[in-house]
Amino acid sequence: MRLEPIVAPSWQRRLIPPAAAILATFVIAALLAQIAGGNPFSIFGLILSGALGSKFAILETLNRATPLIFTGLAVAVAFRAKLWNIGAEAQLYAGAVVTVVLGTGALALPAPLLLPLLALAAMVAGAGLLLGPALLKTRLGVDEVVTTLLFNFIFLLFVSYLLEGPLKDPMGMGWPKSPRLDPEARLPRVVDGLRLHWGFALALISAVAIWLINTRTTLGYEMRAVGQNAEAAQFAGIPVTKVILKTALLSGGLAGLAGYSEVAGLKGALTLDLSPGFGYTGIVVAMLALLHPIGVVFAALFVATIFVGADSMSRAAGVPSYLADIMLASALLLMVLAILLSKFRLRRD
Amino acid sequence: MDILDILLSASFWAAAIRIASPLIFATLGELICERAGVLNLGIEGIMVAGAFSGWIAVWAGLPLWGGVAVAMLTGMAFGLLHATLSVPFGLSQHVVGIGLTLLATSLTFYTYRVVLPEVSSPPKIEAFQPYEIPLLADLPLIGPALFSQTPLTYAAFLLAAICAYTLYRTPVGLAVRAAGENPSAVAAQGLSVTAIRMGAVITGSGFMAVGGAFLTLSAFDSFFFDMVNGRGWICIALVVFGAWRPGKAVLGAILFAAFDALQIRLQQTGIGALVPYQLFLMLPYILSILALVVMSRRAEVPAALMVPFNKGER
Amino acid sequence: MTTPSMAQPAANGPVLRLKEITKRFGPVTANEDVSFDLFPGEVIALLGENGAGKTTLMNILFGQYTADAGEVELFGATLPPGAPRAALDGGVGMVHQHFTLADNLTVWENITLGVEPLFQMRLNASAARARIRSLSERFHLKVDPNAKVGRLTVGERQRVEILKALYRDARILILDEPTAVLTPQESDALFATLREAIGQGLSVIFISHKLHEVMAISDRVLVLRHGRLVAERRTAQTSRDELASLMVGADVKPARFAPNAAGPALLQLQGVSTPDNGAAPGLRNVTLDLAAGQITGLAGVSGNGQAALSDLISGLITAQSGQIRIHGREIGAWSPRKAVDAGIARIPEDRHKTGTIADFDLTENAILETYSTRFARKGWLDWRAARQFAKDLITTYDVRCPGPDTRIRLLSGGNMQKLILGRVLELAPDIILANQPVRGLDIGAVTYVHEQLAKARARGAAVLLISEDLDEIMQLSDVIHVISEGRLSPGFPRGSQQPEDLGAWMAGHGFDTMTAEGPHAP
Amino acid sequence: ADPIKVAGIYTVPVEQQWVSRIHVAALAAQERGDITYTFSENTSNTDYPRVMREYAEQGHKLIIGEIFGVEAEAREVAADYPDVAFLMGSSFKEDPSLPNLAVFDNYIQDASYLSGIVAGAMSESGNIGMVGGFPIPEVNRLMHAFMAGAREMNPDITFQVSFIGSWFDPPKAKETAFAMIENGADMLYAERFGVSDAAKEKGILAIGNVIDTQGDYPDTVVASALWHFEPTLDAAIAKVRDGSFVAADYGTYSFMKEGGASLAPFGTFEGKIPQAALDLIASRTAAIKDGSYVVEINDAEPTSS
Ligand SMILES: Nc1ncnc2c1ncn2[C@@H]1O[C@H](COP(=O)(O)OP(=O)(O)OP(=O)(O)O)[C@@H](O)[C@H]1O
Ligand SMILES: Nc1ncnc2c1ncn2[C@@H]1O[C@H](COP(=O)(O)OP(=O)(O)OP(=O)(O)O)[C@@H](O)[C@H]1O
Ligand SMILES: [Mg+2]
Ligand SMILES: [Mg+2]
Repeated sequence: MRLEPIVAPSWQRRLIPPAAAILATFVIAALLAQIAGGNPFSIFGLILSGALGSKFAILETLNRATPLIFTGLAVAVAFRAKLWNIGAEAQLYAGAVVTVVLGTGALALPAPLLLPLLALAAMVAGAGLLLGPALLKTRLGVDEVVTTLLFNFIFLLFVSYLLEGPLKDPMGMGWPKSPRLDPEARLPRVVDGLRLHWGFALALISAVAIWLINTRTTLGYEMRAVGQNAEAAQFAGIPVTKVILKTALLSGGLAGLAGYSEVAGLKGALTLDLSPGFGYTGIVVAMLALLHPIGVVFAALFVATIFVGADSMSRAAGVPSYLADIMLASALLLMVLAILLSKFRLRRD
Repeated sequence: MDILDILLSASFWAAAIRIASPLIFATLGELICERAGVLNLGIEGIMVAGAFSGWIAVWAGLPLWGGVAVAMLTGMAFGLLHATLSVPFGLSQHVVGIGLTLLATSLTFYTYRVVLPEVSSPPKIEAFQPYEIPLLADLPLIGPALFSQTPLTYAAFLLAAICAYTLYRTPVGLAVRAAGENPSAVAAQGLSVTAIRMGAVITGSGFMAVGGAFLTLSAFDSFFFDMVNGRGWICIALVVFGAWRPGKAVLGAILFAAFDALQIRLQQTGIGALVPYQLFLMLPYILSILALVVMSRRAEVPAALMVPFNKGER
Repeated sequence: MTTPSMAQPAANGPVLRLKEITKRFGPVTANEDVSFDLFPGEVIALLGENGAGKTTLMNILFGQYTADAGEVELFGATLPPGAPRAALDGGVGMVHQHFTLADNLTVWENITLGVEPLFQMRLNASAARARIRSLSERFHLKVDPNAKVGRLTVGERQRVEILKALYRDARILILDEPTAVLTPQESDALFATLREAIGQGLSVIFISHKLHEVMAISDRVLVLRHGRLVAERRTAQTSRDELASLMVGADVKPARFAPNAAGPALLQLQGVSTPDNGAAPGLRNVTLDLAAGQITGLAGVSGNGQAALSDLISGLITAQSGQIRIHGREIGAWSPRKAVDAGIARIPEDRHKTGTIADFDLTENAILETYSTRFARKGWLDWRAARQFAKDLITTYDVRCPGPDTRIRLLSGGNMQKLILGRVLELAPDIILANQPVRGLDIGAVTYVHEQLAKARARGAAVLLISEDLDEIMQLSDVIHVISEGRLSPGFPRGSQQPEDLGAWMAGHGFDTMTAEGPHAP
Repeated sequence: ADPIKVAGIYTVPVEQQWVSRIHVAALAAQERGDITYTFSENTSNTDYPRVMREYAEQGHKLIIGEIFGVEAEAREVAADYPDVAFLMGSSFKEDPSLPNLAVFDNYIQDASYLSGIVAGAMSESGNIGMVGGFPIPEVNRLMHAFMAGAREMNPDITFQVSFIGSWFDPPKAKETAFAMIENGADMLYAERFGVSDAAKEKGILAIGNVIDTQGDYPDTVVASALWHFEPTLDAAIAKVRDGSFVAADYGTYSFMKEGGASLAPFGTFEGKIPQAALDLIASRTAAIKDGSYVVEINDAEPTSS
């Protein structure tokens, strides 16, 4: 058996596998709901209304997509250059830490100055955190999958130390939590009273910017060349090491922005559970998007819709809320398979 | 107690071996997958599933070894899923692995909650008890450290020996190594790369699940959410640390576990009061990275790791 | 297609029979209705341009591809399609065009892989090694069974590939361009081995672009063009010229080189040494002038410092000692980028690994060296100009492809090479480094590349041609140097040396009598 | 009356000791027919405000949970649903301008203090090991009270304190406990699952926390400081029912005098505890209940001594 690329896939070929993947996800969810005593037939409607059924639901879905767009972009940028950054989680926290450090009074500036400055600082922090593994890779040949993965643990422990030590909110009654950001350091909300904030817009802008970098700039070209064939890139005169380091800075910076957006936009303070695995989910988002920056936006929205919808469904249907994660995982796996099948056909050989 | 006292005590090394045991199983499992060319990031989830399935099987009445078998089979089932997606379909091993971890974990939690909806503290089973190997257990220092462990720990070391032997001394081991080095070489010799890689991933996933089951059947006697607690990710580092060799990987696991055992003990020493506890918890990870820096220059990465093989591709 | 009269007596029935094989890859028809027989002890040469479908046909016969139509018969029995195992068990051994060896495994591991049933308790390594040793001796294929394949020279790897087949008692051996990467000496050794094996009853299918080899070893020649079998000749009754025109479908004339006056030295190495790279020696106190309007040929057995010289000029490595001058000016910091900027055109040895990026399209590959200088302003790429550049190259250099948006991996080697050639020659470079520029190319493509080099020489460029093919060197070069163990011989003007003389230098003779001042004819 | 619709939102699985007390109390109230109860567990703090809203929108009248990590956001949600009562675990106090959000916490330092007396009396080596998850106030204050109690019986007692950085890693908690036993501890304070197991295996004693685990370790767990969420929840239900639910600190319902905390029956250890300890416990219990003795609430991170 082997896979053969389809030269010009028909629209059926493009649409049917993804549709089937979504359908299959729902069937799996329905079966599991039935086992847990829920009503399998109500599932579909509950998910839809949970994720998209009201203004609140839609905004919540966008909200959940926001950090995923950032981390998805971070991963997509790195993976394109074959820099296996598994550490977006830690870089996210690095961005968050810096946002909190500078946004709680250290810089007394008006919002229009402070916000961009904080974003920049968060990017620098995230970038800095990936620079270490990138240097270890380029200088000493240390596998970055492992270093970035381990950095996640190390940095989270560091954050835990900060939150119980220097960054602990003196007014927080002892709970490991940072002080709240100054009002000037908060990203405004898009709609009053609902949680969606301008971090979402920043995410969209970032996606477009990355798309432009990828397609229009020499850096985008270099990153892709290094990813596809570093030896040929080196021979042609592309500064491979520099490109890898630049990629690391860009990738880490984007992940840092995720932390900034979550703190300045959503939470207003840093806790140890700021991210429920956004860094890891970002990998899936990026791959689902085939590393395409605009695709990342849609993939993040897809992931957020499934999660928010399924989570809300599990409550409405009275089944254990872990069903949401099951649906998310099934949807992801089936969807990457579907994307493949819409481009390749299986041939017996 | 100062560090020297700690390092010279049998109980410290016994703890290190105990802590290392689940890591050894799972690291060997990951190693087999990677040797065949597949990075299995599903390890964390597979360990969760193994921890749960082995435990629930024993709780439902199976003997302990039956629980180990059930865990192994569960792991193999998830391995089959991983292998199917990542080998013949050649999907990104990162996505499949992370997706599988999410799937296995959430499916496990869901099943747990459906099976045991009302308990507020999970039931306990009669777990593996330490078994002193006659004569050997009486040796000074290494007797209590090595030979007074539970049978599942002995199994871990036995498995390491079997893996090393199989990889280096049998035809199938050669085929697995070759599949990770150059799949075209395997195909040109009339073997099926797909079959070899799938076989390796399925087997390796089985071992990972046993590593998870160690936590519920030997290290502890019941199942909790999140109890695998990142151990799977550690094993991925250990494979690299061990330069893809079973012997070195086992040593790496013991070393990591020793640091863990050490930090637990250091927290009680004089410096324990001065240094934030997070620093101790970081210690094993930081030392892993340092060790990697030292080791990685010589390590030979399987050349076809993460490279899908699609015959007839050009 | 096969006319019985030309094949061997039917009494001695064919060992292999291909019947009406057709194979398509999407829109490409790689093989169409190909049939032929192979008889015991016979050597068939399969000829054809790049992309004619030779490799595809062999892959079908070996079971790695499945034919869309037709079947393969081995010793009278039909082979199940798509099963290399069945072909191997049936006695077919194949040496692939691209080696199928695992670098990190040892020679004996590569050879025994998959021979014995997978699930058994023990791999009998010592028996395997003993058998490999005895085979090596019998067929004069010297190689250490315990060596890691990654450490072997190309020639040694080739031997391992052949040993793989012999180890399984192959009765039919397929060799897909076995000599493309071999030195002439290694090729000769290979032919000796083959004759040995043929004498012991082996049948051979031999694919090569080198017609003298075909003439030397084969009994019968089959010519493929665009996937079809277009001609068949008994080797004894044909000539190189006829075969060449059969392949290309037109007459082929080798490139001509009128004498050309030497200009000033554009690139000068003065006492340059470079470090060794593993087993490959670096340069040892090398002094070399590349003069304008001249092709300087570098002859030598591979692995004698050619890589070091080429890497040095390419900018990949820097000199330990000595001076390098370009246009009389000493170079400063040195890198591939600097080399490009200094106007050096570099045609790398390996077009797949270093010359191109397989998944990039032609446009992207065309601007690989100049994207930042010619096609970008302040970091923004001008894709329109880039695409136009690629289009121009495609027309000027006759790159046969669907268009500038095609991924380059889909191109044949010859066309890939033409794009690389165009990419660097379009910049009208003064200095050209051509490292094995025609390796694996068919006659038509070879002629084309040679003509381009001749043109560059005519307009005054200094060309360094590195090749292991002495014929090519002697045909093209105005001045010839020989390299051996990192040392460089004096430059010999065209026609001053016989091949035997150069061969002696290549074997390392004569270097000791050289004076320290530099090259003088002995 | 119709049962009140109650929803619980927890950031950890309901097996976690602390949350399990809330969960159990709610299940009991449901059993009685006072409420209907549904819950979400393992809800990340990122999702917490959304889940609060969803439950509020679905018409739940009382929402219980823990907002330690999302204080500000949770209060914002509560402000949007003035008709829904929120009873939330929180380190902060109630806010009169937000009348529908009341707070509670596990103020069972009284019971912990008493259990410390038992531990101090029963430890022969004068070396007590304490294994915690994270040094948060909810853990710290109980540890301090426990230590104070133990010192009452033996002023020279030493404590080993470790945090394992996880709520759910019983094997790790167990290893940590083993290390403390090696280091001389003969009594363990079992803040986490896994600690009592180590004590049991090594044949030493342990003190339970929040839940009573003597059933599982009859020869190991001497006493446990229990948290009873029932008084807190029942008070809230009653107020929701008669419409008088207002911002308040329900933390006091966890005090011993309100029945929110107690020392578990000694059970298998009945008769094995020194009389001096029993006497002190009796007198202190009475003093605590009548308010003449107040156990100090100390939220700082405890360290080994
Ligand atoms: N020949 C070309 N002409 C114009 N633009 C090109 C050309 N080749 C590449 N590019 C640009 O380079 C970008 C990067 O290539 P790649 O194929 O990865 O693109 P992409 O935009 O990420 O993906 P997609 O092709 O699916 O849109 C292309 O999107 C395109 O904008
Ligand atoms: N796997 C494949 N997928 C798509 N096209 C292919 C594949 N393999 C071969 N082709 C196409 O089939 C044709 C025949 O290729 P083949 O490799 O058989 O040529 P060849 O005669 O061996 O050439 P060369 O002399 O360069 O080795 C070419 O056009 C090639 O591009
Ligand atoms: Mg494109
Ligand atoms: Mg070919």
